[in-house]
Amino acid sequence: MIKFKIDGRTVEGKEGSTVLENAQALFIDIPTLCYHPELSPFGACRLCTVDVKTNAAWHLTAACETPIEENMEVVTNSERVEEARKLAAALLYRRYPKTKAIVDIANKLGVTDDEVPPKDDERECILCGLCVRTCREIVGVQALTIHDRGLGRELEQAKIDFKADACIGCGSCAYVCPTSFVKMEDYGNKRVIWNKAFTMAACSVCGRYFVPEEQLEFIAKKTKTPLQDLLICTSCR
Amino acid sequence: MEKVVFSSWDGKIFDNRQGTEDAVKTELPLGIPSPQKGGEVAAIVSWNGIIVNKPQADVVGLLIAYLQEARKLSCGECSVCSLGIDEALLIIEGIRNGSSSSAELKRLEGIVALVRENAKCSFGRVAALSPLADALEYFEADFTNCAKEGGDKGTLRYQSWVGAPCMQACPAGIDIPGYLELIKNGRFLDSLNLVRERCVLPGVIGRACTNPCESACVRGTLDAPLAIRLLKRYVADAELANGGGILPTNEAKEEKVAIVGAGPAGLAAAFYLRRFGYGVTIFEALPKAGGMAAFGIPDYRLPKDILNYEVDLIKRMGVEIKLNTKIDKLDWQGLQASGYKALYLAVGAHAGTKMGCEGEDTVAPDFVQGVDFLRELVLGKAVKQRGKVAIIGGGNVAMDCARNCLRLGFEEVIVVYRRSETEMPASSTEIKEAKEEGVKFEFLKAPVKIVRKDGKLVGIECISMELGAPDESGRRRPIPIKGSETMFAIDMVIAATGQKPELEFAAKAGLAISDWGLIKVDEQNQVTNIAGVFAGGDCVTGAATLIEALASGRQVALAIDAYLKGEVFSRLPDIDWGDARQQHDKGFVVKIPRQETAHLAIEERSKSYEEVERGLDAAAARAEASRCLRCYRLVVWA
Amino acid sequence: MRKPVGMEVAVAAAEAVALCRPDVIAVYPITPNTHIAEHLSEIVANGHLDAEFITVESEHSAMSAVMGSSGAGARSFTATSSQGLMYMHEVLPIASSMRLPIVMAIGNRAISGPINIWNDHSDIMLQRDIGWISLFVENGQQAVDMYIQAFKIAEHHDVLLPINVNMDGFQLTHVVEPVIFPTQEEVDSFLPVYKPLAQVHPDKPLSMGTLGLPEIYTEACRARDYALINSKRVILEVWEEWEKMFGRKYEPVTSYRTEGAEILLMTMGSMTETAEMAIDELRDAGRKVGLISLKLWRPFPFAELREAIEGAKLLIVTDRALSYGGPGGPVCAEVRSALYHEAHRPEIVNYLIGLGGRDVKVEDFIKIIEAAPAADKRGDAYQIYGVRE
Amino acid sequence: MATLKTKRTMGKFENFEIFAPKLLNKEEFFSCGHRACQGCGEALAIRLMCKALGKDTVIVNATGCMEVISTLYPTTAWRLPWLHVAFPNAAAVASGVEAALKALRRKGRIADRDVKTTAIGGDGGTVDIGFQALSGAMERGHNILYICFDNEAYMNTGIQRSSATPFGASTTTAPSGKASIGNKTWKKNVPEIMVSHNVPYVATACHSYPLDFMNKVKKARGVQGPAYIHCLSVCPTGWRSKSEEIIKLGRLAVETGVFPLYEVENGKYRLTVELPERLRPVEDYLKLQGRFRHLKKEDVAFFQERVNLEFNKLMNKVEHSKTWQELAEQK
Repeated sequence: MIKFKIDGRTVEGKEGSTVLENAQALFIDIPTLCYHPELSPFGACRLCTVDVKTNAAWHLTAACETPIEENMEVVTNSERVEEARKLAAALLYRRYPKTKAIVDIANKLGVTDDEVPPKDDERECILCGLCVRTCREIVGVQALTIHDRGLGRELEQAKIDFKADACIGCGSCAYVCPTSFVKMEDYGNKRVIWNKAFTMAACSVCGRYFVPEEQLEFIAKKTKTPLQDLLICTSCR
Repeated sequence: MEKVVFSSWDGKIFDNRQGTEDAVKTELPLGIPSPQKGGEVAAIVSWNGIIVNKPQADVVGLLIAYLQEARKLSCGECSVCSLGIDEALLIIEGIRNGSSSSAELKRLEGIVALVRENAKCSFGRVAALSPLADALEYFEADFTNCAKEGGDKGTLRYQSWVGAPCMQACPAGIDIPGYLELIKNGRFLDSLNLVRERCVLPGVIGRACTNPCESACVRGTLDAPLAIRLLKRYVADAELANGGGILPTNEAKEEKVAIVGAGPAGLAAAFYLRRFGYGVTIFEALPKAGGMAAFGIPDYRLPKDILNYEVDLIKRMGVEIKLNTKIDKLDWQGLQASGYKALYLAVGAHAGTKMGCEGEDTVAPDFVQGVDFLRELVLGKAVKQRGKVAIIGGGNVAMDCARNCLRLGFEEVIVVYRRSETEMPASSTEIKEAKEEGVKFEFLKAPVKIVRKDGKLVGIECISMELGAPDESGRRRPIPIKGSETMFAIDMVIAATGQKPELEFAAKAGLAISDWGLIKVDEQNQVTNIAGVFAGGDCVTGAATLIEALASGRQVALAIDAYLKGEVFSRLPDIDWGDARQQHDKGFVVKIPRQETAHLAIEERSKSYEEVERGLDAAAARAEASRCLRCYRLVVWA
Repeated sequence: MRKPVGMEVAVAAAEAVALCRPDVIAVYPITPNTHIAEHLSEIVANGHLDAEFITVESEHSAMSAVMGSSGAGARSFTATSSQGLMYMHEVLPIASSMRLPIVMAIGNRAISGPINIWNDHSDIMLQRDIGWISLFVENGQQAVDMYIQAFKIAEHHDVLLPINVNMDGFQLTHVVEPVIFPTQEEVDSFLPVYKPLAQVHPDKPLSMGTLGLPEIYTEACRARDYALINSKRVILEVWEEWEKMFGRKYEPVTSYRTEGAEILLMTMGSMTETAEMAIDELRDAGRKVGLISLKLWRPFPFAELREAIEGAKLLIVTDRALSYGGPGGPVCAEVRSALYHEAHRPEIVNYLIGLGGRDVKVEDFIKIIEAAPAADKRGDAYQIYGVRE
Repeated sequence: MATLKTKRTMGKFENFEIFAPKLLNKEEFFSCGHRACQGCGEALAIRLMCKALGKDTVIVNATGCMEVISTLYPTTAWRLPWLHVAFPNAAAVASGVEAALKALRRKGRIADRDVKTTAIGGDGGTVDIGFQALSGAMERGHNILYICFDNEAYMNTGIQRSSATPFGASTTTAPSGKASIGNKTWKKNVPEIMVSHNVPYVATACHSYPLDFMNKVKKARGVQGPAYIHCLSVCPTGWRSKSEEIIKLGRLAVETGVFPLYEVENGKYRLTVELPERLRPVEDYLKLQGRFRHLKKEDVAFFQERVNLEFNKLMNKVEHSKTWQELAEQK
């Protein structure tokens, strides 16, 4: 166990656990947008900002990706912290004024229209990276990546890259997407996601279309089970 | 040299806009860099401060330019950096074209502070908006004037420079943060292609590079530098594992270029020239392409199939490599007659240098030059000698010889070096591994005489040294101690004290040779005293590293391209942007241990030529790559 | 000495409750306690009291709601009468078993059939065995005082039991009386903010109201019984503290002109003051009579009762509820069993009076006292006064 | 039926086979070791509910199986604060808890956090004896979530008939016999009644669609005000079915249209679960349950007709209902 200070309280946390995990266990409310307990931290939204003191210097940092250290001091509720969160939220709000997830949290953090008159902008993907991490860490394929920018790679706006050939159509990204930017729709034996159409396999017992063929093949390969053994839906298993 | 009117370079404020400071002090104080030596630069806006040389310089315009460049570098992963830049742009452009008031500056201040304090990567923290902070403090007047005057000033023509500590340290200037980020995102092949922009032998370099980038890595000051070399190796191996790739070429041009020497410099030039569409023929004296990469670096460091694969890729681009064709007589007219419009000499430095000790002129199988020894091993010439072997020298060639000898089954392998271990030019890993494998070292000793008994070498007489004042190389000069001569009983001696090119053929052809025995070229465009004949690599620079050779190959390719297009080629000046490692406020950086890679068991090594260092796996590579702090730095000037 | 104000007692009770700063109030209207609910909601509506006022859809839900709020650690109050109290009955014993310090005002009223909205004690007497503390007030001032005391008693960590304070419907709730209010400061110092021993909250999760198998049910009953019996100690302490602060004395059993009395009259609730006038009249005529009144109904004050009847030859117990087919009134039944083992116990007669709002005047008490010596004194005998045969 | 087909397949939360469940909260608030029957659908549903609610929750439990099996003094299966008073009053107790938390938070006597009060009860405690308290609490607009775990009879007391018992089911108080087919009435549609209370969020759910159920609970938790979820919970004991078939039964209930899964958000009806193009015959569902064993062909036929009717009623609402906002803006 690691001893550290949070908002003046001296507490103990598991080695390797993050500031955010510990705060949540202590019911300390820290806003998050790109955080998911089952996924690796990403530090994208900067809304979980806290003030951390290690070796004598205070730094603002994202609680989600900051592991606790012995004798570390954490402040989650100072004016400086709240100001930083609010500013970050304001920037997001300016960019995504129509996205509910953003508007809600921005309002929660006290962002108002008169401070930041929202631009008229329909963009919905807020680049939280949840889908990317889910695709990689939970599903184990890499159909989604952040299309990175950098020297000589002039891309107007950062965006999510979809590798159609890698996608198995499981829909986990649609499930995890906080803004329902990632849409998945089933039409009978067709499923459409990221504008890629999948043919759904029918349950060999009840005939319900229950899963994309690609996904079955993927699982079959992964678990080394013959495909036909997987052709039974949860209702009929 | 410009007069400096204002500078906040390195956070040191120098403000002479009122003209109070006297002229003398205004001559580039505080080591302020100058992008164009002697050239006219109105102002510089950089991650490290603002420099104004001309009072009327359009600082606001430059700031906008800076932000426009910055937004390309911002990865967009964290909200504050990319959104912050865009917001800042909006505000400043607004002020510039009068659509928003200078009251907005208050909000800008907040954003600048937020991004610098809270961005995810160190580009955001250190570069993205940094000059704005200075601007808001010292150039508020300029903003308010803009606001007053209003109206668009029109876009301003500017130049920009992007670097990073690692990129600045890399002779080839590879976009290291760029390809690391691509690895992090699992885009391995994209990453490899990015590497190939500057480094055509990633598999080779990923193994045999001296990786100066790693010693410049900012993380080195926090926990441990990134394994940049191993990551390059990983993406190269990943392509190979995927069954290999192909290198793209452009539509063919009719001009042909001849290259002498299929070493790294030659291959690199061939690659770029071919990519520009030129026909390329390489003449190689030896039966294998690769130069020092093929004949200098043993298999346990660089398995030959890796080199062969990468040479093959270049061949498949349509580059013709004529092996076993030594150019004894350089016939430029003849080549031109057969359609070659330019010639590039990259013959390398394959001859050993003299040690300056008695009896080194008698060439015999028990006394050889390191480079020759290594070459002949590769050519499969058996080594009969056994017993004790002494290797003279402290460079990588010496290490290669020594470790080879162990594998050849010599009883004892001693490295004799005239300075102490700290001065050894060989890479530290080389020395470490050599020691692990059982190589013995004799420091502060220099051979004075090779002793023979009825023809057979029986030993060397060495004199002990002490270290004096540092010489021009910065290393402490060794001084012989009178009367300290001692005799070592030795069965074979390998001299590895340095290499030089063999340039008789060039001299005969009328090429200018320097006193150092190197080909003279114009440092701007690499052309020799004969028009159309270019030179580069070791034969121009003297024995250097692989990556330097690749870099020079690229430079020459660009120069030849310009020459064939009838343009004047002038390379971007290497601007000294100060200490590559300096990085202001790193912010809070989570310490993450460096991914370590496996090595062949020590007892196994002497038995075989199997590769000693193992590569990273995909997971480790991603984990390692995501340690990168992305220390991009940006400069714009006009 | 602060000046008394004239006020309807129900309203005064509401004012007193408001002085206690309850957090949650849930009341369902029923005559005659409606004025308490109405006035409290008015106080809340005017912003003079910061509390959640839940306008529940039934008495059952009223009691359920305050059990919920009390369980969550809030000072909780409700009020009802008669049928409403009967409707609550299901949950009342659960409140005491969960040790929830709820305060309930009861405007006592006869229970239906025939339907009758006027005053007697048949509603509370039917709730005798629910494990609550039960107090009776005799006038407006006592109402004001006892509601404030009630919270302090209930919330004491040695008690933590629900408590009902009984006021006779109409006879008390709807009459205007002079009352003196303590100041808010005085109440705040007498009754600090409620600190729950346990509360349902995520900060310290716990399960309240779990299932008790035969293995522990008996013990649970025993525990609750002890808690109720031991609460008397705290009640006496609180009354003592009150006397020190405000000079008004409260006892489980109050004796009025009982010195050397041979005949004792016993009353509960608003009738006590009428009875006092009867006693005065007879005493002035030189008769050896006295009055004892019961303020604490549960826990039953056995010791105090025995003390109070020392030396009396005849004890007349009045009851305002009838235990049909039983030994008469429930109060008398209690008194008889309390005195059964006393060596020198008075003879006991039981009079049932004032049922369903039937008026009882001074002369009625005199008549009873005159008739009592000749009345049937067997254990199961009782007289229903003024019944028209 | 083309339009219907598309309408029927607007599932966003459904059909995430295999992977999405890995994203669920690993923390357990309804711990193992309780005394529920083998294959108890209600216990499963409660476990999922707790995961979706998270730890900032107070549970108010009506008397019933769940209270009995999970809190034998001195043990408890609950890692959430839990309160049980009686059978008919879960909603009333919850309104008290909610009021208290509101007041104490306002007065700074508890942490300034949004703690959700959630009342749970079986069908008896909800649609019969607890109905008045439920109606009152919903009508008063307390910020509480009420979840009814409907196993379609008084299972705790031994499978007596409730007003949620389906037509034709044989129960101990409505047994089938020569003169009776068992329960003669059609299941009371309580979600519909809740909609009429103008509750901003009403939904039906089933433990056999865990993600759908949990997403609905999450959604309802977010509502500032009352919310109601009616969760069909298979009871193998009372339905006389196989313990290992509860998931299947839940799915069949949905796929046959006997218990369609939908949500009503601010008045707008929406199917949340992808249904087969043609509903499966109810017989598939009935034949797996002993309580329907005695039904004759014509009974099943009647059952089927009524299911079709009820389903069409629902689809009609799905197709034509508008949100209150939309209706407010309507000229």
